[in-house]
Amino acid sequence: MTFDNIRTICTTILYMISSVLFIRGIKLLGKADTARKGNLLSSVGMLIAVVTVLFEKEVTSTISFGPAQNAYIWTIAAIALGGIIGAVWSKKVEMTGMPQLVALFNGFGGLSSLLVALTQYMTDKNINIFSSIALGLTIAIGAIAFTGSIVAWGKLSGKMFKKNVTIPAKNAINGLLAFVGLVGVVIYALSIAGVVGADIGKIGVIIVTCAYLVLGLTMVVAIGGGDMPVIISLLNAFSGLAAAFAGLSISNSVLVVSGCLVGTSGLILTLIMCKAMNRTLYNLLFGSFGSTKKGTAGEQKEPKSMSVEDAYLILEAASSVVFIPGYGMAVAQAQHAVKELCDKLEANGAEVSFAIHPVAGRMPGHMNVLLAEANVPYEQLKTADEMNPQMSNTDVAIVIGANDVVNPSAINDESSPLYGMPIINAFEARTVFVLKRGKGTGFSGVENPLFTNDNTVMIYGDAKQTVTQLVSEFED
Amino acid sequence: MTFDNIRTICTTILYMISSVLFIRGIKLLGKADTARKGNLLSSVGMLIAVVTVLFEKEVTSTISFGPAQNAYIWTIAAIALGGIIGAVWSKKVEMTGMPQLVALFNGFGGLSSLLVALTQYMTDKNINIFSSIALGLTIAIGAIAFTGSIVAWGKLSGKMFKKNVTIPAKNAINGLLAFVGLVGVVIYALSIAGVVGADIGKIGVIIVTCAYLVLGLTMVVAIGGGDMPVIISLLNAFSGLAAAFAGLSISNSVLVVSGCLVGTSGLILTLIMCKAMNRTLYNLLFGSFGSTKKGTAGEQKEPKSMSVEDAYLILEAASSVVFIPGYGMAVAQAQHAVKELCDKLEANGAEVSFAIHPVAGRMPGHMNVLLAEANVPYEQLKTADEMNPQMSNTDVAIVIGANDVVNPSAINDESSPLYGMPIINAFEARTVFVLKRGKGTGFSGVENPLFTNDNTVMIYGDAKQTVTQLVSEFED
Amino acid sequence: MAIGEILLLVFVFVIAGFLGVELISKVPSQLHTPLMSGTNAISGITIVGAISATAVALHTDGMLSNICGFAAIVLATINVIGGYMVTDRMLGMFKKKGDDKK
Amino acid sequence: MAIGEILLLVFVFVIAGFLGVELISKVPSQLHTPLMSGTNAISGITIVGAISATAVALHTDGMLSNICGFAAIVLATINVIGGYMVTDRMLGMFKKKGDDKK
Ligand SMILES: NC(=O)c1ccc[n+]([C@@H]2O[C@H](COP(=O)([O-])OP(=O)(O)OC[C@H]3O[C@@H](n4cnc5c(N)ncnc54)[C@H](OP(=O)(O)O)[C@@H]3O)[C@@H](O)[C@H]2O)c1
Ligand SMILES: NC(=O)c1ccc[n+]([C@@H]2O[C@H](COP(=O)([O-])OP(=O)(O)OC[C@H]3O[C@@H](n4cnc5c(N)ncnc54)[C@H](OP(=O)(O)O)[C@@H]3O)[C@@H](O)[C@H]2O)c1
Repeated sequence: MTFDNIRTICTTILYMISSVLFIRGIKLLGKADTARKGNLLSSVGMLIAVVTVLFEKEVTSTISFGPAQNAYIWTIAAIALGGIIGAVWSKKVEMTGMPQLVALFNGFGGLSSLLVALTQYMTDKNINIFSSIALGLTIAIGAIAFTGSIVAWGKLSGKMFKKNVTIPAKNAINGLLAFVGLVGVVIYALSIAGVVGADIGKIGVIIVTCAYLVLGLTMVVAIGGGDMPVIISLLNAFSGLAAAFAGLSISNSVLVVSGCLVGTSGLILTLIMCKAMNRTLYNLLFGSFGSTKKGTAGEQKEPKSMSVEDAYLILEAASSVVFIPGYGMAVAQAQHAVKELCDKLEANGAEVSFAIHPVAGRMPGHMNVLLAEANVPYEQLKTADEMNPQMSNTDVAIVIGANDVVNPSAINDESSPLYGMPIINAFEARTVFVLKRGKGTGFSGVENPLFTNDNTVMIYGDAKQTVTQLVSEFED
Repeated sequence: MTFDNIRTICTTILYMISSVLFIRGIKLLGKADTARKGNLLSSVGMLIAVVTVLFEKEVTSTISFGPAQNAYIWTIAAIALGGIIGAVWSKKVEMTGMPQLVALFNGFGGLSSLLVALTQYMTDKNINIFSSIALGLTIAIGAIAFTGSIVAWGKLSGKMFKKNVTIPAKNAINGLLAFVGLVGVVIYALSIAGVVGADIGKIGVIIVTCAYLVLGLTMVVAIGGGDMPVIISLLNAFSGLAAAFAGLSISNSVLVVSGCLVGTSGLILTLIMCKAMNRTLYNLLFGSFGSTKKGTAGEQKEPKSMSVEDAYLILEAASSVVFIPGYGMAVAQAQHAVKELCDKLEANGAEVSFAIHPVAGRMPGHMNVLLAEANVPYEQLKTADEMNPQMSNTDVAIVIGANDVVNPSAINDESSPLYGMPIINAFEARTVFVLKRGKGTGFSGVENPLFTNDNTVMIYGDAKQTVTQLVSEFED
Repeated sequence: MAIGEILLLVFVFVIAGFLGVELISKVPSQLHTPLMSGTNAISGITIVGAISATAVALHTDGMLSNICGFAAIVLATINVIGGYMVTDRMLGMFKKKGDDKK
Repeated sequence: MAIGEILLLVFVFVIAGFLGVELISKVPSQLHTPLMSGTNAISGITIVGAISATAVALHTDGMLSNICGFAAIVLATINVIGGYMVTDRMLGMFKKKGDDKK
């Protein structure tokens, strides 16, 4: 057996081990108890894969070159640079900023695959038709994942593209871009097959790169910010696919396996998330956002409001209370105060639970994280499905900085952009307290008819302050 | 692109399609609604795979040979022969005979893999070390699947090996056989590597063949017939693995994929079945069966018995009745009569349900099939877990030809071979009717203390007759 | 066979193994027998190997290998045809229930 | 690259795809974000391709390809390191709950 054969065997076995670690990692990530271990396993798999590639022939053979062309020096420099940037960003991000950071990272991953394909295009002289098609698709998918993720990041962080741009004939334009890009791939493949010249092939590569970079932009820019978590998940699946195609084009098995795993598991996760928001992926991608009406503007009643003292009297008499937290609780960092109020109410004999909407806040699980931080026991956190049937037997529902997730238009106003989203039926409670600072709308920008209901009482002010005042009323 | 390249591409794509059909097929087989469709899909996959191999180079190149060496003639003849045998057997088997037929088929599959490996051994001149190891393992696993399945078939059909042979130092002998066989594989691989001569390699092949043929026998012959369904499932996983290794040795992807799918899904199914019978796989394979005691032989009370007329009077007064069917109902083909009795009881105002034990009868799901045939609605069939908590509120439990699955020794007699198996707690009912022909024991051969309980009444006679008489009592 | 191909086959083997584990999770007990029998039919895929090995054997002299190959095809076919038919019969029995339910 | 190897890679691709589908089934909604972020880190596996492509680029002249490759490694590393760390931080927050529960 030659040295090269032994090398191939060893590297393949190591890649296999790392693929298995990714498989186990993804599996464990899907369960609450084991998720952290799953993440650890998959990072070990990544480490093994990176170390392994350093022993591949094309890398080791650069040892003999001067330092300016030694792959180890380049690689270590690049990893050090990237590692520091990644570590710093992920350390200093706040919780509410996490989804957009994930989007940004994902964009980098897509761009990286795109650059890998371009580098291979520029240097690989022995490319065959098959690899050329894979290379073209890597460019396409990497590009769309890149610009799409950047737009998603901009929308979520509020830095860019905040407005939902309405592109006329969106689907036609996007379809055209997708088609033109694929023509570029075909042109490039034909140049490799020798049917057309290398210059024309170059044009093909440029076409696909540009078309899909633009496509990522036009596709995502027209989608509302509320749908961004789903879009990020979809783009994540894309960047996995891009890695898989890059693997096909440079013929690397671990890229193929793990990229494809991410691609399909990401797609499934996307569908699961769509279902939680009662959207279809088709509607989200191809539906027109333009028809947004700001609710029925007709009879605009003025919401009633109440002082904290009066609210206290009602709360004291309540025997069942449901908290419905939303993004405002996160902004006000009111979770600890809420927990205190919960304790007071329980000491007062009331039955207290929390109704957690799957998309309350700005990322899935946002409320769970905050309330866990404030030591609210897991058993008290109920899902919308568990809570809604009991809502009509609830004395007081306290909506803390939530808005869209309790908007009854989602149930009874077909013209509302929220229509069809499952909500928490706060309006069914005997009395509804809404704690918010003013008349601001929620993430979707849609007016909330709940606030003008007869059984709804607004308690204006920062959520944390209001709740703290309620707690001190109980203490007196 | 050469013709051979095009051929390789087409065959691989077809194999891929057939692998995907197997994957979907197995997935669908696991759900009640889609199981039949899953079986159909996987059979289409098989058809595609078989047609595809007929276009492989080694097959097409025999066209130029005379009829005596034309692969198509041989193949079609063999398929016709095997197809007829398979079709006839599967058509004429009775339901109770199905598990042993599956075992027999499985043995054939294992033997086929073994023969494939031997054929390749005799003819393939370009074999390398890797293939030789795969070939050796194919022989080993195919052999164990073959003899093991034949023994399982013999035990289940009662034709052979019915007695549980106790092999002294069973585990040591089996371990030795397994080890010796592996040494045979190594010897053969060494001969391919050129370390030892081809003659010695031949001895290696003979050693592994014989050792694992014997191992299949010694392993399974010592296991009780009641555990056979689990063993068949395990051997099924083995024959899948054998096919996968055969695929590795002749480098055929569809064999590798589908063989390995069967191997691991079979293993998981085995574990699921073990759990349903409250056994561990380890205990089943390596535990000693020798210590079987026939219950406590001490104070042997005589069971009380009752006439059908007296039983009728009790039944007429009962307001809740549970049927517990077992193998005897299948033997007596009493399911239709039971359904009639069930209708009479319900007309009489009683609440009737059926408690179905997972291993009642002679194959998993046996009772479900029979009662479905008799149009008992699905909702009336309860599992042991659902039924047991309500058993103490039941007026009459009617045990119809069941024995082991209602044997309380499984709960309270640690020395019983049944100890630990989940049972249906018939003994907790206010009155227990046991319908059986005489004093025969059940499958396990263990005495049943339930029969001598104070609240138990035997109604001797063929189950169908007894039930029919009860029905006519109701009609009068 | 190139070393790269062999290794990729092993890769396929490993991944297919994990897939097999995932495919079967919670199976109701009445499906145990059909599932066993259905996957048993799939393990008859060795028929593809048998046909290929027989064809190779027909290229060489030696009658023994031809006969071995022939027998391998026959046995695998019994496994395949019998396996699928028995499974279908079993599942057909369950079907009755569904029909009556609706 | 031999045609056989390419085809086997495609095979690996297909099976891994099915495995990916099976791996994720019922995920509680609070795990959606960490799962997304964790698989996002895995998609940084393109770092392996980036290192390999950069090494190939260093064999040729053309500075542009070297820089492209370098940038690819940097970006993929950010994705990998950042992705794993953010995921771990998120999951760490959930952990508190578990600790208190016990
Ligand atoms: N969870 C996710 O994955 C995710 C991701 C992206 C988008 N989204 C979208 O975000 C929305 C979530 O709904 P949501 O009900 O949780 O929040 P929301 O609809 O965005 O409403 C938040 C409300 O909190 C109030 N608020 C802000 N700061 C406050 C403070 N310091 N004290 C008290 N109140 C304060 C605001 O009203 P004032 O200004 O009047 O105080 C606002 O109406 C949904 O539309 C969802 O689709 C969710
Ligand atoms: N389901 C599976 O997958 C499977 C497979 C293989 C083995 N097993 C084993 O089979 C056993 C199943 O338990 P089981 O309780 O269903 O059955 P069992 O323990 O085998 O008992 C059957 C009883 O039915 C009576 N019987 C036979 N023919 C009858 C007739 N015509 N009329 C009335 N009674 C009749 C017999 O007593 P008489 O002779 O006195 O009438 C016998 O005691 C378990 O031990 C299980 O482990 C199960």
